[in-house]
Amino acid sequence: MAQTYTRPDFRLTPTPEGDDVVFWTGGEDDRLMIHRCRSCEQYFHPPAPACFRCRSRDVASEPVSGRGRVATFTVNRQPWLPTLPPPYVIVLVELEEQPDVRIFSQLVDVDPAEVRIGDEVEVFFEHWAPEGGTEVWLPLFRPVPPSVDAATVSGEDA
Amino acid sequence: MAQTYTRPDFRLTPTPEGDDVVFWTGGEDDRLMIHRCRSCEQYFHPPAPACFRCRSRDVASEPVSGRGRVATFTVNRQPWLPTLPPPYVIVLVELEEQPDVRIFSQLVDVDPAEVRIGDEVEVFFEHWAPEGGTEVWLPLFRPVPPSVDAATVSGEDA
Amino acid sequence: MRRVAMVGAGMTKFKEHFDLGIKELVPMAVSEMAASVDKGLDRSDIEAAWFGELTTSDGFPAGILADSCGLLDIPVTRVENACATGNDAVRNAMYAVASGIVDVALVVGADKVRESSSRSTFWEWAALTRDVAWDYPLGLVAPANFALHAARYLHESGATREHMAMVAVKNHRHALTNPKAQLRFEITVEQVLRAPTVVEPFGLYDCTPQSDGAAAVLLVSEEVADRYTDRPVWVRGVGLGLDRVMHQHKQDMTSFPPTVKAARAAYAMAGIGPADIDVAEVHDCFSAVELISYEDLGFCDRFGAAALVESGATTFEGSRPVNLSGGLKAKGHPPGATGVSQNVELFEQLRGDAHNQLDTPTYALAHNIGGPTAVSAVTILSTEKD
Amino acid sequence: MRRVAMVGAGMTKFKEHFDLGIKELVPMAVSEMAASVDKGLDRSDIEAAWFGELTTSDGFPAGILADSCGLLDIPVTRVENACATGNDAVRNAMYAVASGIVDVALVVGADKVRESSSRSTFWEWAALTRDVAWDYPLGLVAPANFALHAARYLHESGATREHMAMVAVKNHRHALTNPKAQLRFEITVEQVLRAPTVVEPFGLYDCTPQSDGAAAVLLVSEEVADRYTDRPVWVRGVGLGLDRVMHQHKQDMTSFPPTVKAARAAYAMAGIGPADIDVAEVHDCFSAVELISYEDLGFCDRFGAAALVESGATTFEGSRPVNLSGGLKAKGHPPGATGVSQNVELFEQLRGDAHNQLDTPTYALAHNIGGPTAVSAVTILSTEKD
Ligand SMILES: [Zn+2]
Ligand SMILES: [Zn+2]
Repeated sequence: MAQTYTRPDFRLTPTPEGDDVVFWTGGEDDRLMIHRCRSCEQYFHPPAPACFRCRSRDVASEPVSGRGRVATFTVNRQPWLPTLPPPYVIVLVELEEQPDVRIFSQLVDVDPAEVRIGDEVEVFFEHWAPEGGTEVWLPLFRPVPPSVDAATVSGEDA
Repeated sequence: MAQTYTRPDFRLTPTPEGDDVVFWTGGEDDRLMIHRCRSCEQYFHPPAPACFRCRSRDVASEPVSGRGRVATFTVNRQPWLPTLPPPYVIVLVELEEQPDVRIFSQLVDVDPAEVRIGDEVEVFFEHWAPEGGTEVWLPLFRPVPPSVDAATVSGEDA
Repeated sequence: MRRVAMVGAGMTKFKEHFDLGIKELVPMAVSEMAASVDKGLDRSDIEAAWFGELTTSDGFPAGILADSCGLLDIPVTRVENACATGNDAVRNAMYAVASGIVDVALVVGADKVRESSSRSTFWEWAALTRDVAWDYPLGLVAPANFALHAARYLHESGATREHMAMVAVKNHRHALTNPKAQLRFEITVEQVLRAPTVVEPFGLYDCTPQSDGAAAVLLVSEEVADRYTDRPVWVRGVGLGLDRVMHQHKQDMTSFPPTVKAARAAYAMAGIGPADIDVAEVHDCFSAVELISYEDLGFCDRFGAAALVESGATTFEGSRPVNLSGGLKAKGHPPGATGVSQNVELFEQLRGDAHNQLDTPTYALAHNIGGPTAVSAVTILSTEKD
Repeated sequence: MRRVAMVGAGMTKFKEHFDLGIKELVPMAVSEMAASVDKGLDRSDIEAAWFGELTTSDGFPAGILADSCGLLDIPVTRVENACATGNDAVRNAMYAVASGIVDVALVVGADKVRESSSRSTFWEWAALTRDVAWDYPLGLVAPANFALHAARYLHESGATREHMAMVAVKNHRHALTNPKAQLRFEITVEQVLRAPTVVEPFGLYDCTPQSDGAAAVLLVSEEVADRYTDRPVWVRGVGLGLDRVMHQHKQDMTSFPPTVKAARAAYAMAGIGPADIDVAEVHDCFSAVELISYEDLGFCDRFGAAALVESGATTFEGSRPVNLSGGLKAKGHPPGATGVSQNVELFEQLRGDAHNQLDTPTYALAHNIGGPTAVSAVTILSTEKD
């Protein structure tokens, strides 16, 4: 059974600098922004001033579809982080555009017991404006199609 | 001219553990407690479970006179620590009982311009009971004789 | 290069030493090491030291070693390489002795996981390091890094949580006779599977405990080895391998390339292959990591680890026992000390003095992986000089 | 041991690189080093690397070097030894090449003093380390450690603040021609004496600035040196010395025993004495530290430093110039990079390529002290192989 995600009361949000800013703020326009090398044309993540494959510095962020698949996942059941009550699903998503580009995130709106490697997922953004901090839009993921049918779809996939 | 010391509004106080506790709390009974080795009979500081000279573990704190001399000193004039406004005198005191045993502290009740290496000083204690922290008695030093005559005495000494 | 012999080895018990700091643990390990030197060690013989310490909560590490051991007239280098710190300290000391510049080198590894680090302090600390900015906002805690690999490994290899449990059960059983081990009790596969989940697929018994401790070994040149013992152990191979730090850049989630690289280098230097290894200490911070490492070290084929552990080959009674000390899982894991302590265990095995003593092993291998999966160090020891 | 040659050296500008992190600075220094190799460097020749980094604000150091330079197939060891980190990284790499195991070794030093560390964060960080519990409650900040030594040194030696100022004036003047230096402007003794006091007896111009930067050198074995250059510089001596960490345990406040020990070891290995040194880079984090170090390195007798600096012997025009780069004082001081950058300066001097070029110097010495006065590293370079 899918579980409906409730936004937590607090998250430790990043204070993005330099190349990271576009990734953490792209959600303002509902876009998942991923760095791409204009020399070898490969995407890469996290953003950096140079392509880790060909060392080219001709790199910039581009919007991607925000869709992908579960490369791997884990369900955390320990209260490590005081403001994120367990259980929650930590997921490594491989991008539809280029599966060897992967993004860590949380997978929500899903029963942890029903997640499978290979499940289709899509991004959405959670807006945070911490006092004294930087405004960010955290990219989270949920199953495709979202909500109650997710468990069934991903079940077939496993 | 001597300056009269005013207790600051706040200090970062230590949270003593193990061998350190006696040093930071001896002031409750107005005693400067210094570790001594029962094997080689030498004092040493800071306290440790073994004598750094002979490695004996037969060590314990003993009260000392609290008197000594300025081994060296510096006047800090930069606001490094937000709660300790400059200028203040940082002193390394050599103990009357054994001059190669030295204690870092602050020298107060003195005009920074009048301090000299070799000046006689004596301990007093400043009590702190930080919220959620450990109660401690910080050993500070002032000239001998204390108060307004200190500058003159230390001046003769230089 | 000159041949390098290990002639002494010792360690503290691994446990939560609430009452002892690094400054107490380090000299305890050095004293144990000195006591193990057959013909005795005059400490003034020590010409240089390498100190593996991951965290620095107690101050300036090289100075702490010199101060606490009274070794103030020799150089001390701190080496840090995530959880591969201990075996990298051995590697650097080995180079110095092999060079002909140093005849007698001390290697110490130690860590103290301070109990005083409250959650709020941890958060402040975490906020200081940049890369975690990519992890914590979305709940990615350290054990989850390995859990993501393990989940994918189970998915691709066909291994199950039962195979992971067999590793934990085996290592707990091995630790029963080890007086230095932190967890000296037997567990069953059922207990492992029924234990509370930490981060899937890891239950409580799939994870190493939090430990404090120190370990020390003494390396000397071939010219002076017989001053110290008539039964030296030879440092035959050392290797260190790296991979991209970012998980997102790793190609294959079911193998750790740093281990493959480190092992390749160490085997090449030793002039042997994985089949020659009689006994090994393998990094098992999580049970699945031991399985993956069997494959990366060449102890079995790709995705052959489940069958290997099922066969019992890696138990004390098997053909190639792994983690006779109890491993990180049951012996404990103070990061800087772990690699050095693996060498302590193997030194004793190769000299016939170990608790789970094998019948005349010749080649032994120690392995770490860390960072969390960005660096690996491998050391190969042998009773044979060449 | 095999002879070890330095065949390449490069560095970034030292300054507050607000827009660049360690991951950008390290590859910049490595590229500069590679460009300095006379016959070119194929990066796949590099067999191992040593990375000197004091702080770790950017994550796992060995991984950062490998990742940012694309050096993923070689071992990387992080060495940390307080402000002696850079020269200790050179020392460890030198051992590896001397051993015969590594032919081509990269040494990188780098540090980035992050501007984001606000006071509150600093306090949290300070609270994590134990020894500071002895200092901060009573206002003992880091520069005060050296100030206490300097005050006692002036008291006993008869040197004055003017002598300290001469060091600062000299090093600022030397930096004028150094494109990598952070502070390229001349100052006068009067300006130094009139500048605001930081912590007595140090005024603003007696103190090194806060800097970011990276430096790199390439060490190769004598067998392969001529593949890279026909004019190698030889690493003739390395030494590291320690002292008790606690100031309270130091016997003499006017000398730094770690320097004496490190220099003795390096001179002995090189087979020379202080009188043979033609040019030196000496740790001048504070002006008085250069004076005390003249004595500890044997450049003059005890309490002879004031007369030495007064004579002009340590200026570019003098008989034994010190800190032709500008020193930490004017070139800057990113701790992990500092020692390696001293080697960069001396490599250029010995090859005739330096900005303040001397007339055919033969022996050069690099020196660090840190922790704050608990460890020193000394490296001796020469145009002469033996
Ligand atoms: Zn590219
Ligand atoms: Zn004693």
